[in-house]
Amino acid sequence: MTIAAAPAPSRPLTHRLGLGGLRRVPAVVLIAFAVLALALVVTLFAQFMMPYDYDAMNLRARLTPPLPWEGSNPAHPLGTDKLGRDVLSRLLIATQTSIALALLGTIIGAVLGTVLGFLAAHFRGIVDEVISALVDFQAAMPYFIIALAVLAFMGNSIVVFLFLMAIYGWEKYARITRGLVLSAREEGYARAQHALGAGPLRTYGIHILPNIVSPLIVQLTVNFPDTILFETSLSFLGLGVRPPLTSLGQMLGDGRDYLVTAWWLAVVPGLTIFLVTLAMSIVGDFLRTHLDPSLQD
Amino acid sequence: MSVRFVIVKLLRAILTIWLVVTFVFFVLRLSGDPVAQLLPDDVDKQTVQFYRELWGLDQPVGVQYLRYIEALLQGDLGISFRNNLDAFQLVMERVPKTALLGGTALLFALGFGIPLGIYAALHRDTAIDRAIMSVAVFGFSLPNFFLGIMLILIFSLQLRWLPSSGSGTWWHLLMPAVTLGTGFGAQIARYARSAMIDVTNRAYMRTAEAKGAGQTRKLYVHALPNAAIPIVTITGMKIGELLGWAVVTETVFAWPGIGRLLTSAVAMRDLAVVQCIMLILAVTMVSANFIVDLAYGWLDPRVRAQRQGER
Amino acid sequence: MTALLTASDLTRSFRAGRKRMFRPAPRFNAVDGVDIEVARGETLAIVGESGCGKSTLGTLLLGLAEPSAGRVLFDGQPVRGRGGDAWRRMRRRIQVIFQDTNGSLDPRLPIFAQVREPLDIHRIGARAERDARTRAILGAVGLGPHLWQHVPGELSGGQQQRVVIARAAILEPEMIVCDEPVSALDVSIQAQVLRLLRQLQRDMGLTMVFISHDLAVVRHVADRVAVMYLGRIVETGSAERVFQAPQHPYTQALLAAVPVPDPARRTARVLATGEPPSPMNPPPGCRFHPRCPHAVPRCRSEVPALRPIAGRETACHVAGALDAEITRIAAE
Amino acid sequence: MAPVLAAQGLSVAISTRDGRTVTPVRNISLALDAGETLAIVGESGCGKTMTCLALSGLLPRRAQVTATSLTLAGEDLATLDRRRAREVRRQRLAVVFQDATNGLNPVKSVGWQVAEAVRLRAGGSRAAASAEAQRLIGRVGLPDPARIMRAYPHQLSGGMNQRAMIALAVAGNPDVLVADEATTALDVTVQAQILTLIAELQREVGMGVVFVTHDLGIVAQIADRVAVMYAGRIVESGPVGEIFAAPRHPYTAGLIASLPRIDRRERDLSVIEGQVPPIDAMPDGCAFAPRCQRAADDCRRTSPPLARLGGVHAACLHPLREMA
Repeated sequence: MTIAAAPAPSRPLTHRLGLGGLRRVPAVVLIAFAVLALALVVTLFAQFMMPYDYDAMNLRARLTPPLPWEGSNPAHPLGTDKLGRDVLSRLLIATQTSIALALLGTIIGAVLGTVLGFLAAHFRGIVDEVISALVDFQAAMPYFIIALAVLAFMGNSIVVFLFLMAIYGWEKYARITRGLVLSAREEGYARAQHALGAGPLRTYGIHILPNIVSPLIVQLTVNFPDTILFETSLSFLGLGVRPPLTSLGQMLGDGRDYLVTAWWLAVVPGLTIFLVTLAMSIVGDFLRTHLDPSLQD
Repeated sequence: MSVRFVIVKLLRAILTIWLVVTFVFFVLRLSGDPVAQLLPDDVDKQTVQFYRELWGLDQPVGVQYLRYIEALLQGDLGISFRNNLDAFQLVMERVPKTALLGGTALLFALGFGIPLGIYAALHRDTAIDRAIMSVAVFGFSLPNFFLGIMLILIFSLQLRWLPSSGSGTWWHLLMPAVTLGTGFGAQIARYARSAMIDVTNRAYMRTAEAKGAGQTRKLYVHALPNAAIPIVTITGMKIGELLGWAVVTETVFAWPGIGRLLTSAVAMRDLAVVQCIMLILAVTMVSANFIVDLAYGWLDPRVRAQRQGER
Repeated sequence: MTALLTASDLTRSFRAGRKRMFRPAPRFNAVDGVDIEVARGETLAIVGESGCGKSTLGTLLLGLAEPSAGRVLFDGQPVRGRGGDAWRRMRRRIQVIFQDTNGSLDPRLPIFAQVREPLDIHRIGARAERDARTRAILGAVGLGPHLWQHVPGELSGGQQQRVVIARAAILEPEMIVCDEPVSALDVSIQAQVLRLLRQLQRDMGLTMVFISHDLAVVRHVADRVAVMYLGRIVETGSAERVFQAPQHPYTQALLAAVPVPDPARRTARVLATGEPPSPMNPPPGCRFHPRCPHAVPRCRSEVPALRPIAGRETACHVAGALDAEITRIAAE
Repeated sequence: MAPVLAAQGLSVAISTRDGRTVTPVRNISLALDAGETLAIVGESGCGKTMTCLALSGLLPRRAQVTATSLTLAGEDLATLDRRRAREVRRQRLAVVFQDATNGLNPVKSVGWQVAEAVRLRAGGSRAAASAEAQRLIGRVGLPDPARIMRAYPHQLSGGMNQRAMIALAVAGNPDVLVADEATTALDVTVQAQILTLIAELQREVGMGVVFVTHDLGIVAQIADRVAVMYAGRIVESGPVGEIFAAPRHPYTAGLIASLPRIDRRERDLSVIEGQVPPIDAMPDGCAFAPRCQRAADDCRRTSPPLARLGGVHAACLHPLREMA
């Protein structure tokens, strides 16, 4: 049904950049943004924020519960663990590790996927066939489980882990980029550019790339929670980040053994993971409807 | 459905399985000597050599691979290093447990996700729609290991209603299935909602309305058969993810399925068992995709026609 | 009159359907052995229904696609120039206005920058001069300064079409190929755009190839027409002759089917039965014969060539005979 | 004879997502006699499709349709409740849309969809409906009806799907057929066939046809009476002959003059400058005034009512004179 498509009245610049209606951001989204901002601050400055060294043991103050509970100690607002280490300090460092890893992994994966998508769309033919086959293969195999096996056998290497996280999800960017570039080339402005005599570099750099950036950013926000969950799950199983390093998943996995005696060791990192992924999902949903209404599932 | 279609699908399935198996094989071989891992530190060199020869690990990797594939084609999946049992049997003993857990979780996810998503779509932009979708966002943001732990804390440790680990009774199944199904169900609800909204905006729905079809008829006869197509697609695509989460869930609840077996096998470097599990998982995923393909043909006459070679 | 653009025996084939194992993919000719000449300063219209290959022919004439056979010469030079430089020089001389205005504009860039872009691409003039020329052409197509910093989505369809026209005209090309330039527009806006095109043509001495399915619009703009059916030209000649007295049965059916906006003349008639078959699987012989009311057995087997009949060229076995018959009956 | 379909003071208001209300159709009146063809003509955004959806009861719920009266086959739909009104429309009124290929359900066979329409409108057994569907499919000129019954929309061309849509519409002999741009997506030779088909069926069944289109050529060829819409209002209506021979409203006259014609070559088309005002920024007074060469100060203040002028009705304060 066509509800009279009147010509759009002129709009301010924020609208033109696709940021229309940012003034009417719902409270939930604002809170989510705040949570993410806090997480980012922690990621950047955890070392300066933690009250104790995250590895400093204090065997006389083991398993202190967090603040409002009986037997708590204001010096350890989130309590201490089995070795008397300060949970807050550990949480800050763990958050830093988890988010930094997920961010790096997501960005590497996004760049890799985008580049491969561009290559597939530009060269077509055999390049396209190979890249598309890789995309299909990636989507058709139980990647998490394979990653699990690889990690277990390759051992305690943060490089391997990062590599696996980057590979996770690249195919989504490749698929989106390929589709967008192809449609721009086949019937869109890229064809018009060609007719004007513009070279491919100009067309990609000035026209196509800026136009596919917002769907890619949306995909980034959609993928980021998945990547965090990927990291935390593997670390939870004891296969990703391992001591002496710590991450949210690793903390949670450790804390699981003390559920009966010290529930906070599991709940504190678990809740943190939940809050970060929830905030990211909310922000992602918001960006998806405002940056790119065409990209619905 | 044409023979050609089946053959192409079959070839592609075999290719996928072969790629997974090969990839896993080489990764496992390139990551150090499993014998050293399995035997106590103080055994003498002769014992090590004995086991290396016994398991064929003294051969070059290429030879090992050819032998492995040869054995695989004869249905021999090797012997577990740990307890000298047939790896395939060891794995198959665990399969029913995982199938039970995965199947229940899937039913749970679809049974809640699809109706809720459709209900939300039909009441688009109302309070109930927003409520359902908010719950869905919570649902899939909730890491399932955390959900599992919370459930154990509340229902096992605090209330003492449900057992926290193991299997055996239906009570044992309840928490793991809910844990595994929640995130999946939340995603299904979102996809079902957008599929349904897409369908209700289509021109043929207006045609049905113009014919004078009632609400029920429009929903069940006209909208659902169309909305089912993307929902089936997404379900098939997400089966792999579900399997991954099953490993985590089994660990949380000490559920004796192949996920638990896998985590213990990788910890012990039990090559044959790990390879066997990977093979079974790959076959499962490929079969799931095949079933989705079949469902496609059944649901969508456009696909059916394409397969019969029409234009 | 010298031909500015000459195309001979032009063919463009596409893959029909999917490739099968051990068998080459079936192919079909979207454009099948077309000869065309366009004289300097004239407007040649290519008309036909959907799937007749007129848009494909347009991209071949522009040099945007490689023909499977035949070649296109523009002012004596191949239109698909060898090497980047020759290609770019040719782009300055031939421009295009595509059917989908909205799709052919960058949705993110203000229109001023988009209209100036051809000058940037071809490095014409200094920055100030480019801006001046852009302002001039935007004024000439009737887009006021208050619109210049808008993005295409904020303009109406007619305004977008003006942007596209300005972008094509700013290079001062010798020829413009217009592919359905007004078919998405409302009648009142269509008239505005047609007037603008005509003005530009007069002012710049443009040669135009005008591709359209709308026969009334074609009649309004064209000096000569070529009527296409399933990849082939079935009739071509001066617009006046073809529209006054069409010779090919397809042209006759086409013209008879157009509703005339005059209730006193209810003349719309159905002269062709059925629908055009798929271009992937065209009938043998004369491709129009299954729908033709005058078809004879010969039409089923023998492909008719274009031949001069009544002052234009027609590809029909019976056309001349019909003509003669009518003349004979009229004489009696 | 009472008209088979009549609307008095029909308006459509839609609340947009950001809380404003727009009125794409404002206070229009129409009447259609049995066997007659009424053409509603106008450019995009003039409200003709909204009018057609309002008549057919197909607007979404967030659109409010108001009318002094809206009678279909003797029953005033404006006074009936929603269910009963739908019942009357189902029996009496059928609709054909522009895009037939998307208008048919892709997962159901064509025969099933036509038979469903037969059963919904006329009742009867499955077998009888199926037989009737096959008869209708043959009647609308589709070759090999038995095969088409089993075919799916994607297997047929646009023209064939439009024929199937017409079969579906005329099932059970409705009193009124509303056709919204029913031939716009088709090639001109196929369009001519479809127009002929609709005219034939109209004669056979004796139904009234409301034909919504932007194409003045089609209007001239098939309409008995015409309503010209601009910016949500009817600006001129009357018998087709008089409207084309002597339009009284400057917009109608401008529209006819700006049309390229197949039957003669004109050097220059006359042009209506400017464009339709956006729906949320309608000027006070006559909506056409900003584009009208005859507009005076009073046009910008008062909105002219539709008034009788000779053989036609026109909504203009300074109408064109009768031409010779």
